[in-house]
Amino acid sequence: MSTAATAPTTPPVPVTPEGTDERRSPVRDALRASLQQLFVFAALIVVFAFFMAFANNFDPVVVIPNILLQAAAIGTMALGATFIIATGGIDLSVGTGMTFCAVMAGVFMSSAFMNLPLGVGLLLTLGVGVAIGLVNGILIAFLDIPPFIATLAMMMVTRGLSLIISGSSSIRIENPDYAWISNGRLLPFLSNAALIFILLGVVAAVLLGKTLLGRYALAIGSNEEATRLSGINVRLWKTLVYVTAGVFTALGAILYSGRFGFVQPAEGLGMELQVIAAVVIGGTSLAGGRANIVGTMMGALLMMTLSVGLQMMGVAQQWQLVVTGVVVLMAVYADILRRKRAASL
Amino acid sequence: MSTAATAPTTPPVPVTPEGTDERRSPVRDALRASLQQLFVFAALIVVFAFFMAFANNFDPVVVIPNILLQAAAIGTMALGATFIIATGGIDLSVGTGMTFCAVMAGVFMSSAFMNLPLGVGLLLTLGVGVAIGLVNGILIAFLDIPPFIATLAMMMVTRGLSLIISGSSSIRIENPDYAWISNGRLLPFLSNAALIFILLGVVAAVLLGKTLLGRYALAIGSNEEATRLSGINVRLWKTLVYVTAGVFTALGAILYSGRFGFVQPAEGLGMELQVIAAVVIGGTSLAGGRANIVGTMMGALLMMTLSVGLQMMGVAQQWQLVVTGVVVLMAVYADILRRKRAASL
Amino acid sequence: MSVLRDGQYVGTVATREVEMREIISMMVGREVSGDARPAPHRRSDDVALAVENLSTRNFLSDVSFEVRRGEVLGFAGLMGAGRTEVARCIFGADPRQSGTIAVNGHPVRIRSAADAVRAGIGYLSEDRKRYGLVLEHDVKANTALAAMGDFSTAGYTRDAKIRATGEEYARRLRVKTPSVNQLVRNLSGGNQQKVVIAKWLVRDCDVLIFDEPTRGIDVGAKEEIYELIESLSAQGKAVIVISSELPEVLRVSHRIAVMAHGRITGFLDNAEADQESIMQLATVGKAQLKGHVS
Amino acid sequence: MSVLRDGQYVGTVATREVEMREIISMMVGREVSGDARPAPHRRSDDVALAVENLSTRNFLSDVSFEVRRGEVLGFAGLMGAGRTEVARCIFGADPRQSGTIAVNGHPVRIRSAADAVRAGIGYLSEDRKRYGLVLEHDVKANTALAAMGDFSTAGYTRDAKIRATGEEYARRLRVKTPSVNQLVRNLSGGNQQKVVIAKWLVRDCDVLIFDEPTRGIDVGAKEEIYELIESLSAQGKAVIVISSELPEVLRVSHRIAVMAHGRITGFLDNAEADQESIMQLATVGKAQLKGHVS
Amino acid sequence: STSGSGTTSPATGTTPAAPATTSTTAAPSGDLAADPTLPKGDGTQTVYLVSKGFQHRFWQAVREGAEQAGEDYGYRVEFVGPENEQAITQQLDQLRTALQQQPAAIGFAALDSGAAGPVLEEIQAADIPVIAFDSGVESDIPLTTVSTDNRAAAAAAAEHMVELVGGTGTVGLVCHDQTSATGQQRCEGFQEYMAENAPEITSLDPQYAGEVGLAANTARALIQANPGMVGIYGSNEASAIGALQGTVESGQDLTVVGFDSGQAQLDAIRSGQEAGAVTQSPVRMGYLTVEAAVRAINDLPLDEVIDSGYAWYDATNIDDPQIAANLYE
Ligand SMILES: Nc1ncnc2c1ncn2[C@@H]1O[C@H](COP(=O)(O)OP(=O)(O)OP(=O)(O)O)[C@@H](O)[C@H]1O
Ligand SMILES: Nc1ncnc2c1ncn2[C@@H]1O[C@H](COP(=O)(O)OP(=O)(O)OP(=O)(O)O)[C@@H](O)[C@H]1O
Ligand SMILES: [Mg+2]
Ligand SMILES: [Mg+2]
Repeated sequence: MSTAATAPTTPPVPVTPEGTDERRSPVRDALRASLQQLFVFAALIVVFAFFMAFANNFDPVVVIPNILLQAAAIGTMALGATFIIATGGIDLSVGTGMTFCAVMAGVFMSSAFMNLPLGVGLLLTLGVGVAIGLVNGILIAFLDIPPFIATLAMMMVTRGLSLIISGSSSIRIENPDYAWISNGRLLPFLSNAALIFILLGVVAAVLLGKTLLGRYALAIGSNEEATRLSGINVRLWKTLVYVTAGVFTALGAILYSGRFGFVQPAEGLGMELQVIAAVVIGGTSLAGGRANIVGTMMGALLMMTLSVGLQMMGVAQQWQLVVTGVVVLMAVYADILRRKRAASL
Repeated sequence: MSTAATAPTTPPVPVTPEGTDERRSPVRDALRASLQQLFVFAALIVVFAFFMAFANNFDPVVVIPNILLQAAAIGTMALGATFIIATGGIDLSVGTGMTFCAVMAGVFMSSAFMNLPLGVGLLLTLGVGVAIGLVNGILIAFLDIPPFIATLAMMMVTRGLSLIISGSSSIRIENPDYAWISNGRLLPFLSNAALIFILLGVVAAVLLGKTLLGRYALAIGSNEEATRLSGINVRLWKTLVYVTAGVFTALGAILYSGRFGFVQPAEGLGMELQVIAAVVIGGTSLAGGRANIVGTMMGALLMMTLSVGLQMMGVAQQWQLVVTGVVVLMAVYADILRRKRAASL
Repeated sequence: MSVLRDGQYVGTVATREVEMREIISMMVGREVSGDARPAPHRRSDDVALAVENLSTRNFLSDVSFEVRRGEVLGFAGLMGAGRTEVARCIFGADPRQSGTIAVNGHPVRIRSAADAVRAGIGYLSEDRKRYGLVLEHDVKANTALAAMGDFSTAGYTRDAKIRATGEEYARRLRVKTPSVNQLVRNLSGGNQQKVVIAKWLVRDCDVLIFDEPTRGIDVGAKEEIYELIESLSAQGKAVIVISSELPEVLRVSHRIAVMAHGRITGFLDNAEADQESIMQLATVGKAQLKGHVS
Repeated sequence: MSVLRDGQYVGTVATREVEMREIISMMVGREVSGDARPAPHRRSDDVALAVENLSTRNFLSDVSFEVRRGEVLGFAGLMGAGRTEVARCIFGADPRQSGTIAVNGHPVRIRSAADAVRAGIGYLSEDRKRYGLVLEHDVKANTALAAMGDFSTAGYTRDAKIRATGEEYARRLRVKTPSVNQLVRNLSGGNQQKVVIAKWLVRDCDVLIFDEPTRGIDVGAKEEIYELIESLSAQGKAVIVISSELPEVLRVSHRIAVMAHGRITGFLDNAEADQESIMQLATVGKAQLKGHVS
Repeated sequence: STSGSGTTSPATGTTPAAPATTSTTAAPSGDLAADPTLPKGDGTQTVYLVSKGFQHRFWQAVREGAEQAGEDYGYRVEFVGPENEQAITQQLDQLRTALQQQPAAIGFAALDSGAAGPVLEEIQAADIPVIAFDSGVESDIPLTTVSTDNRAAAAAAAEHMVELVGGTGTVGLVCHDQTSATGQQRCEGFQEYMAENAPEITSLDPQYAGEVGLAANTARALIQANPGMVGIYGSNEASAIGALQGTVESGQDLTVVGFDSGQAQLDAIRSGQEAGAVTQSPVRMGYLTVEAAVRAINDLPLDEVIDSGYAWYDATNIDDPQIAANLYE
């Protein structure tokens, strides 16, 4: 019930909002939110339908689980990046940071290195993600270095460290249980990686919508100064946001390297742009203050569907770049248009 | 004379500022500005001195012109990017856009393609830069697409087009006059590329400090809404800023490809980060509203000095990444500290 | 009680014997008028701004009024009545759904603030930090911002002229600043407001809209701003003053438009207006407006 | 003249016969006091906030004062006198160079707003859009923002409680909003201010600092806010009210501190204070302050 | 499990590079004729090639050869490659997508010899034959490997370098990639040859730069830091061109030896600025890969390794038709 302000039992009030306002706003808000998600969703459907019509053997039964599997790692990283972008920040180190976590996973679990048991290795890998997030967070929240610069530096550092630690060669993680995390099938039709991605999406949605972390992240992104002046320890919460993103990065690394049981230390550069594109296509604002987890997942799937579908259509890769660029633009622009229209309704 | 408010001839005023304020501020402002430039400069000196002490044959007479030559193309692109960042925008397409301009320069001037005369070819190349800037500008200023996304899409599109147009092969521009633009020596001790870079720095400094373009760019970066509500056509001026940056990108492309007489269509990705790092190290704020052309030039030189010096010291390239990341952080952090201290003085 | 101006002795009066107005007079150095009304209006027949049937999608409806040259039109109303929205619509800062605007008798198409400024309209927002000033620029740059075209030749800015103009207006408006090179961020609120005013004076608009011009400004500075508005209208400019302070509206306006619920509920001449009559119009219920104004 | 409340007829009075105060009374539905002074202060001996020798690097110098439980301390001064800066320093929003702060007799180390809030201090900024509100969040989220700890269990937010509290305070403060799900951006200025007040009421601070609480707010809403301040002090809270409106300062404060040039130039009890005596202290010249206050 | 057993295993590189003294195994262009004994397809089936890239002319040349073979043998040819030579997972995703299209055969140029195991098993399970090309795969699923012996080719470059500089001095290496097998082999092959056959020559630690600008800057730094340098080697087109430019800018007269071709390199070699380079036979590699695929589709026997050849070329033999057929502009 949203009638507090108009309840007849309240003491007399100079001017009261009238019925139309009352009816209009909550409905409009909900509609607006769903339209926004719907839009990426609609784009996904359109793109999918297009490929079903024009690409070779684009059989949904085969392709959908495949797309989910392939999008799992980047999508997971994008979930974490959504929190950072919600605060108005950015993470350029997400791709190389992922590789660094994967290299460390290799160091922990590969028989050529420490050969630790799976559980320990996974925990330590998550710890590496936490460490990356912590460093980013401290640089940004406590030393006031702009996120773009802090994470740019982190990108270079993690890339360098990956190469140094691995000796520039790829590392094999032979443990079949490690591979099972991604490639096994708890469900008959979905690989575990896809399943984990979906579950992590639920976790992220709860974190964003129903916890202090999410609320503060959005408040900081909307108006950092007002949030600070409400007595909230902005530095602390911002750091926690980066740490959270670091955990998602480590999870992404596990899904990514688990799929093939190996780690290539030079990979990861450029992935940050795909991650950010997925988040933004999903309706999260780069200016901060507005975020959408379902949208991020859809965004990651849209990017991956494009890549798989264009390849299956036999489109030359040069053209795939052009098409992807144009689709990203159209998706973001459509979202902007929709929001403008909603605002002037 | 800054005494307007206190001049004894003015009509009586309730309370007048007293002498200390009078003396303090202009001096402080000037000092602050110069300290800021001085800082990158100081960092450059320190780094340089370090390499002179520890790197093999780091002979300034040879190395300085070399660093200037090598920094010329990226530095030129950074000059243009400074304007964009001054408005609070960003340009991720600067690297691939540069390559695209270079590929088009090849198409215009290579004997294998159109084989146009030098003058025409150069003009058309600048035209390509203008076109890239125009598209970026329209997407950002008129369609309200966030700069990060618009230029990310542009990055993909220009990269794809470079590969398509060149057929993925490198293009040779045989014209010796074209090579002379970069490699010739009007001055005995400096290659033309270095000379052009310095001259373009002067042009950029004038544009930023003494023209409507620069003033409006900074005003937009400080407070876009207030600028708009002062009756300034923000969309138009923003577009002009991107067009200006596009011209600098094309100039960078000419310097870059002229140096080798050769264009490789797959290059350029990742360069945008170096460009942005140079601008930010130079004291320009990513938040917009504050820019420093001399700083940008110093920033580009600092990055290049690091790369040359570390290589000459025989530092492994993995470690070069780490060291560069740390230096970028330190440079930006020192600048932040200095500004904080200045603000609380 | 001793009255001092800038630390200098101006006069002594026995406390409790003096009226507030006298103290202020001594402070600002000349006679001021406390509950004064504006100088009688030499009614001009030239309509400087004519607004007809202005509506927005979800709030304003059918707002029509005119302001003549040399006239000050006050806008009164309770909070949320829509006065700011009227101003922003006229100025092209908010989209309007319908309505026509004419300046000096010529209809103008205003779709952006740039259009409005070109048509000769200036708007001093109620939120100066957000919408009025470039806080990181200095006093002279802010003063010149709306008229940069006049301060440049072929795109090249003439800094000496910008500086001279900045100093002239800082002096005329008594902006308390160590120099025109001071960043506006470092000025106090009232002085910031004066810089915004200077910006529009430099631009020399025909129609000036002041939205809450004295919000957060002390009594001495308020009086200065009232006098400035008076002198602007005396120069033949059309001025609109939006204010939530009834005494202020009465102090400066020749005519007063009162708004409620996004509509104009009535016009009052200053002579017939008082706080009561304004309040009556400002509190018209929405139900009545939907039917007919009683 | 008919007076209507929410479009409903409340009463008729002959225009010109009524006093402003009566109209407002009819509007807000109860008796209000126009030039009234605050209810006499039941002087408590518990010092809620004690500030000593507060200085900042370049402006404030040696600001010392105390506020007792149940007391309203007004801060008057001309623009740029430094009142906002005092408040921001106490609140940890601006760095201070020296000075000690004690809350309820215990010295507290305040280096950030979080410290201040933890110590039981709340600050309502003069610039609510910039410093007071998260405009893109709704009414209930803003209302709960400063006390989110109380609305969550192990980091998990209790939305029903947030909603109920938002509705309770929207009702108590008479926030005009269609629902507590409305984005604060869409409220008018006065209602936004009420949301800021609600935020600090929910947090239940011992010391509340109101900086220009009625800036840009109409006369009816002003009176509501004055009454609110009165009731807060009646509940035993210590309240500081910074205002540039002398009648407002006199209306709400038990005691008044007057500032000029970054210093406190004097304290006045409400009984002995009037606009003249405040102005005298507010206009003390800087030269005298540097030597000794005459 | 390694596919290579003999001396030419490109995948494992366990055998030292055979000092290819004559160093010319380049195939004549006329060799690219269809084997008439092979049954032709009906043009409906696809041979799917997943290469290491699409943005370099080298891969375009491979594609051309493959398409020519496709035409000759009646197969459609699809050709894809990842964004860059570090994008291994992207390549594996492309391989998986290729599998979903159910082609008749798949050609695969692995960026990482060890990474593709799981996908290859899926492909094997789907009964699709796999042909490795360019570099080998640590798996016995590929029926054969069509490749250049990069170690031997790099050794050929080293051999000519030694000859050109007179057997003494310091030589620098600008290698195009640090992490790929090809990149490593082209560096190691050069270094190993030097270590074994040229005791008087100091070869510096390799520097990595796969883009022209970087390579030029790297070369300059090398030259500046090591005054005694006599020669410099670039391990692909961009590295070679960059090394050459760096040399020119340093004003030194060094012997530059490169790899692959490209207009700029051809011009430099013609004019004598660059001493010479080793070329692979990309067109031939593509052709042979598809040919091997056709054999596999028809269950015909295949050699374990198919050498696509390489050749040293310089100003003297650059227009030799057998060489010219493998050069691209
Ligand atoms: N009851 C209401 N509920 C929601 N929004 C309202 C209500 N009343 C007004 N508004 C909003 O307030 C805006 C109009 O306020 P505006 O700022 O123009 O008024 P104002 O007269 O300037 O008042 P203020 O004193 O608050 O500045 C409109 O955008 C309208 O949507
Ligand atoms: N004459 C002056 N010149 C420059 N800055 C001044 C001057 N007077 C005050 N200030 C600045 O103004 C600030 C103090 O203003 P503050 O906002 O605290 O005052 P206030 O009493 O709240 O006035 P206001 O009515 O403007 O809000 C200080 O930061 C000080 O640096
Ligand atoms: Mg208003
Ligand atoms: Mg204040």
